[in-house]
Amino acid sequence: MRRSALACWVVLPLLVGLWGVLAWQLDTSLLPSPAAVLNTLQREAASGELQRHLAVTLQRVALSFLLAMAFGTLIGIAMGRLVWLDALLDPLLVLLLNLPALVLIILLYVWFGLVEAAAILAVVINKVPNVAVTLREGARSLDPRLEQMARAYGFSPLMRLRHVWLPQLFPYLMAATRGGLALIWKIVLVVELLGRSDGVGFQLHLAFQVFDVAGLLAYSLAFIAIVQLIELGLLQPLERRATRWRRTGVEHA
Amino acid sequence: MRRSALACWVVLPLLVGLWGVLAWQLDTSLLPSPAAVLNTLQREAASGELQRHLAVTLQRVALSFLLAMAFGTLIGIAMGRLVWLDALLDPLLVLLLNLPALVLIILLYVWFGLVEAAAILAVVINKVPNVAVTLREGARSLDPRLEQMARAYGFSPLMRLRHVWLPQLFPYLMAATRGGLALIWKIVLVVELLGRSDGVGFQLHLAFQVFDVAGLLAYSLAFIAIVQLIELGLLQPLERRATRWRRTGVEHA
Amino acid sequence: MPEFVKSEFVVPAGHAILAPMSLKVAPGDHICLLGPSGIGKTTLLNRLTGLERGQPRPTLRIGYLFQEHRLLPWRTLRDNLRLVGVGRDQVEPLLARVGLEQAADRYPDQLSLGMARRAALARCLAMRPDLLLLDEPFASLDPHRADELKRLIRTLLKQFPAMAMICVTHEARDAEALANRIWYLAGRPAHLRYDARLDAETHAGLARRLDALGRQASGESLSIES
Amino acid sequence: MPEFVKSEFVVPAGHAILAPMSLKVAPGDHICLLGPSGIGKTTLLNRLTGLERGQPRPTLRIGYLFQEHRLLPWRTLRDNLRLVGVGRDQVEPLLARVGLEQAADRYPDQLSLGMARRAALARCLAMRPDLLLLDEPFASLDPHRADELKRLIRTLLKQFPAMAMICVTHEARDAEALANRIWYLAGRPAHLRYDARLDAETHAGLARRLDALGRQASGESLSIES
Amino acid sequence: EPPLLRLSVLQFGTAHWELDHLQRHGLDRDEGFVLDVRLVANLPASRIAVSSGDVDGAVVDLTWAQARHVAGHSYRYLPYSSQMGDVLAAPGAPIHDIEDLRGKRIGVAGGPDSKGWVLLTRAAQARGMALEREAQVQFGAPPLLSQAFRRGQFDVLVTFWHFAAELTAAGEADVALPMDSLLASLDIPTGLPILGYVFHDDWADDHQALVAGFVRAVASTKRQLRDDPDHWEALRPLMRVSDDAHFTALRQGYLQGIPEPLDEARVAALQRLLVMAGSAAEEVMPARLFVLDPGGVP
Ligand SMILES: Nc1ncnc2c1ncn2[C@@H]1O[C@H](COP(=O)(O)OP(=O)(O)OP(=O)(O)O)[C@@H](O)[C@H]1O
Ligand SMILES: Nc1ncnc2c1ncn2[C@@H]1O[C@H](COP(=O)(O)OP(=O)(O)OP(=O)(O)O)[C@@H](O)[C@H]1O
Ligand SMILES: [Mg+2]
Ligand SMILES: [Mg+2]
Repeated sequence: MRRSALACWVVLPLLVGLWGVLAWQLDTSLLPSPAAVLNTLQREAASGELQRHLAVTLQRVALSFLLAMAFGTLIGIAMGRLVWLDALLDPLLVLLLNLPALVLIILLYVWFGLVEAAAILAVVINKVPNVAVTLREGARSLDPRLEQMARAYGFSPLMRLRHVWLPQLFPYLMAATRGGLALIWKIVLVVELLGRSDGVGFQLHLAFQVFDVAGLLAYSLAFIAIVQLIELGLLQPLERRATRWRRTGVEHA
Repeated sequence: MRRSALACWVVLPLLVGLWGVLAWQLDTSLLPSPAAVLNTLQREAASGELQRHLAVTLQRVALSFLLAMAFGTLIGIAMGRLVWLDALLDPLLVLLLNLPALVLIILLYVWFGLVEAAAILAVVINKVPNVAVTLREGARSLDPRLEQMARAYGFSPLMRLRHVWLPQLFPYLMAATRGGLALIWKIVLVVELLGRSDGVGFQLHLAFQVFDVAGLLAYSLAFIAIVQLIELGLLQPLERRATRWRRTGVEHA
Repeated sequence: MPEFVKSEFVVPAGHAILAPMSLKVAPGDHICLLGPSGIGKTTLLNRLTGLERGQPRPTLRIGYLFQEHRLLPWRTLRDNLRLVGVGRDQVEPLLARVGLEQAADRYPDQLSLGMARRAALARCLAMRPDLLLLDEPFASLDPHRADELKRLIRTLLKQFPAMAMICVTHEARDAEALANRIWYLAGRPAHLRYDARLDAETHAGLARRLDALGRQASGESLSIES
Repeated sequence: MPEFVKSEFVVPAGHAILAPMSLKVAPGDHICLLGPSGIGKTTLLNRLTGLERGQPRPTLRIGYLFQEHRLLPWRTLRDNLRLVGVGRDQVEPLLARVGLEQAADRYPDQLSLGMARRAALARCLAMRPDLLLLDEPFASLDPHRADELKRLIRTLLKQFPAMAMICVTHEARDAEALANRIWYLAGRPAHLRYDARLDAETHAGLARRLDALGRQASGESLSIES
Repeated sequence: EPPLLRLSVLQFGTAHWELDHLQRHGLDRDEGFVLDVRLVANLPASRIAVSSGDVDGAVVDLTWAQARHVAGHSYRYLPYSSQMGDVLAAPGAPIHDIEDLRGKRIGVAGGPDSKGWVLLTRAAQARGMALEREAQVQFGAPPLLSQAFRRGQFDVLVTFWHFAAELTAAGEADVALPMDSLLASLDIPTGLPILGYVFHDDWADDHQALVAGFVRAVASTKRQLRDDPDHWEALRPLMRVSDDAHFTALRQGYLQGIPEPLDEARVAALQRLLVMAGSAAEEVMPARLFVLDPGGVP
């Protein structure tokens, strides 16, 4: 609790304060003051635009995130455990990992048309290799001692996954989740920019067209605020719970 | 050796073959054949354009990568080890992690001008939180038993970093490296798109404007080939060396 | 009850550490396995459990107390036991038998090493195995606690006469207390230098016999090929 | 030579496991620390080494053999030893003294547990410490190997008379072989129930004395507050 | 040493053709300055370049200049082109009137504030239609939209003129609603320069001679390109054309887009256009920001 409280009530206000002072000093439309951004936010919220676009983007992010995490985790674990599969898929992974989002999005839009499915697919394909690369490292460093234990005691695959692997993969999952949410949201923005008529990416593009920095910041911060909520309300409690065993161990060390 | 050999001589040719068949079947300018892409590559290489743009982009990628990895690792480890620092910086991390690359790039370009430093800075700021988030997880899961050992035996900070922490952080570093190279390259593309007159990103966008899919693929693949070389020539050997201890342990299990 | 009436375990030629051998274990065999440090005792138990690379899982129910406790550090003792099939209300009585009545909700890292090893012992006893493998069950325990556990194991062996046990130890005392058969592993590659049933007569001379075996083994230069 | 002439170690009130106490250790003290499993012996050693949360590093040179070996698994034995300052040509002779002459280039995971513990012992002896802390140095070793190591430690203690040692063990035999002072830890919170120098006379009755202490301690209900 | 004028334009943009010709024929030196062209890959890059002061001027659209003016950064606006883009439909498609757009799938290049689209919706509004609701509108990047249009995913495409030129030249689309008729229906004169070179207002004040020189140089360039088709052969490599039809279409499109000279009446019309596009009347760029009478591209 203390940690998130500190973050919420001390650091964030400080940041905003700093920004305010900076904006006030510089006094340029290229760095609008917090008040100006808040104003834009309120205006957009009052018109319902903010909610509409945010909701659309969040839906895309959520769907792509779930798909990408699921596939990426599966592929990553499989590649980390099976040497032949790793050899087989590694070049493909490097390929997909480094295929520019732009190129992929364009190709998919061109092949499948400017449809929602193409957009989601583009994001998922972009993110899966990232998750896979992280989880592969996790799967490679699973403790062989505990593997032996699970084997000797005849753990079922599900039990092994849940009780032996998951806790060891947890930090990798968290890294993939945090990085993943961010990456997906960035790709969704590009996807929306190139071929969707709604969503935050579309709005950012519009704001960008006229160099409306307040608009850019308002929409970005709205999304960031939501991620911050997820972080404080979901990820950090989850992390605290999942790593309790670790802290109790040190407590006394 | 077997693993990379398999990847080089079996999987990659297979992939190209598949692509060839697909392109031949579809017969559309939207999926050019491998030969067409190779052709474009040769033409661009002959004119020296490919090398020039690739070299520029690679320089940017390399510089940003080194900076981002260095800062990200430092910040990540510090945040993973020091609870108060984590509480202090976490909101900032979430903010930077989720600030759209586009917005950041625009702001930096507009504030600092279209200089190379702004471009690099934009990439680094975009990537640092990603590395930090991954390394933070690594630093959090360092084995407290070995910490005690290092403490009891009076290891200097440098020894501790090199011999105790680094091997434990290695998988996280690899994940950050692989994901990082890819991410940085993608951001560099955007950076080049918005404010540079050279580099692969610039070329990709030109190809996009005239819908030259062969050009898009040629430039993307040229970069991917380089990453694949780094993967096979640098990362995988490094990984093999660094995890030898792990494999010897299981060999006999 | 167990499918292995005279189960036979084979170590093939070409094994890195063990000499080729074929071991017959019958139900009711209570074997103490002794041998110099680093000779291959743990390797042999792993082999019997089917843990070596490329081995199939044996069809026996095996309860294996590893030399390290190998409890899941992220699960409390209760959850660690529940995972191997201990019933909800069996957890506490079971822990009580190894002197951990109040530690059910602790994580392994919150225990002393001796306590964690006792918890691991409880876990492998809870399996009701056909074959019980114990790798130094009494290391890190004070003599009183060790005696208590020896009694516990003896009771269990009596209760399930078809159960077989192989217990690695370095102490003649442990062998005297638990075994009806002795294996002594020595040489490189390691082979069974001594395999004998204990009866009243051999029992008496056991300590001396083991001492002699140990003397002989430690006399040989233990060359380790690297 | 050591800066601690009669070093005093204090356990403050409010410690979770140990009772408040103040321990004086003089150069040349060879202490064997005994006590029931889970009582707090390791906790006490950690406290003396300054490993508990918020403790400063003591100024003494300490060689600590942990109860688990705690070698760096990603470094060969050679590198593990070099890291604590063993000279290039000292590595092999040192390993030879614990019977690991040919294991210098192995990783800890390629060793048996007993071998790894011996390597860890070599590491802590190599430190030339002012205070040598050994947490069950002879667990997982066959009696001959254990005797050999006891001789090695005795030689070392003789060679460096200013060195102090605290050695956790469960065996009266070890105490007889190594100690000139005995600590017995018992109770909850744990306190020194017995702290006595050994002379020829007490030496004789040691085994019985310890047995009595053990009996008494195991009679007390070892309540673990959770 | 003549002063340097740094301009940022798209590599494949039409302004590049113009400036290339200008440089090739030394029209800059004739007017006493040296032109330095910074090529970028897309429009936003140009805007960033001029905002950050990396270049002195760039080609942008009027609405952007207006938005910056409102934000407190005024730019001097020199007409460049009046091309507003086109409203395309498949050849032979029965779309000849705004009414025909009802229920159609419309692809719009850029976004809701690209000029062609703004005009189209205003014209529809005048007819009592709310196009953005009565048709299925999809915004997107122009190349992607062209592609989708080719594959029949749109009935109507509102796109930038050089993308339109490519489609019409290849016979893949016809102009369905001419921009002129839309403008007429809104009572706005044709040939208004909705694209222009912009320079920071302050900078332009400090460099009046330079700007004037550039204005003259551009005017002669436009004249030469209009009057002598042979000049175009030299530009052909820059144009990335697939065939002669495409080449011709692009040349014609460019020539069509040469704006008529700007006078006070036309400035007023431009200001009206801005109001129509959503600017508040009192915030519209004042007349002094427009560079009048380019001096002879009649
Ligand atoms: N991290 C921890 N958190 C809470 N309690 C702990 C922790 N570590 C140890 N304990 C408790 O402290 C007590 C003493 O532990 P310690 O490891 O010192 O015992 P020990 O005397 O060394 O036992 P053993 O002979 O089994 O090694 C035990 O009851 C244990 O449960
Ligand atoms: N992963 C491995 N790779 C190579 N050699 C190994 C590996 N594990 C064990 N060994 C070797 O096998 C031999 C036997 O090891 P094992 O653990 O079976 O000994 P042990 O008899 O159980 O010894 P201890 O009494 O010390 O536990 C040792 O010499 C060891 O060096
Ligand atoms: Mg063993
Ligand atoms: Mg202990």
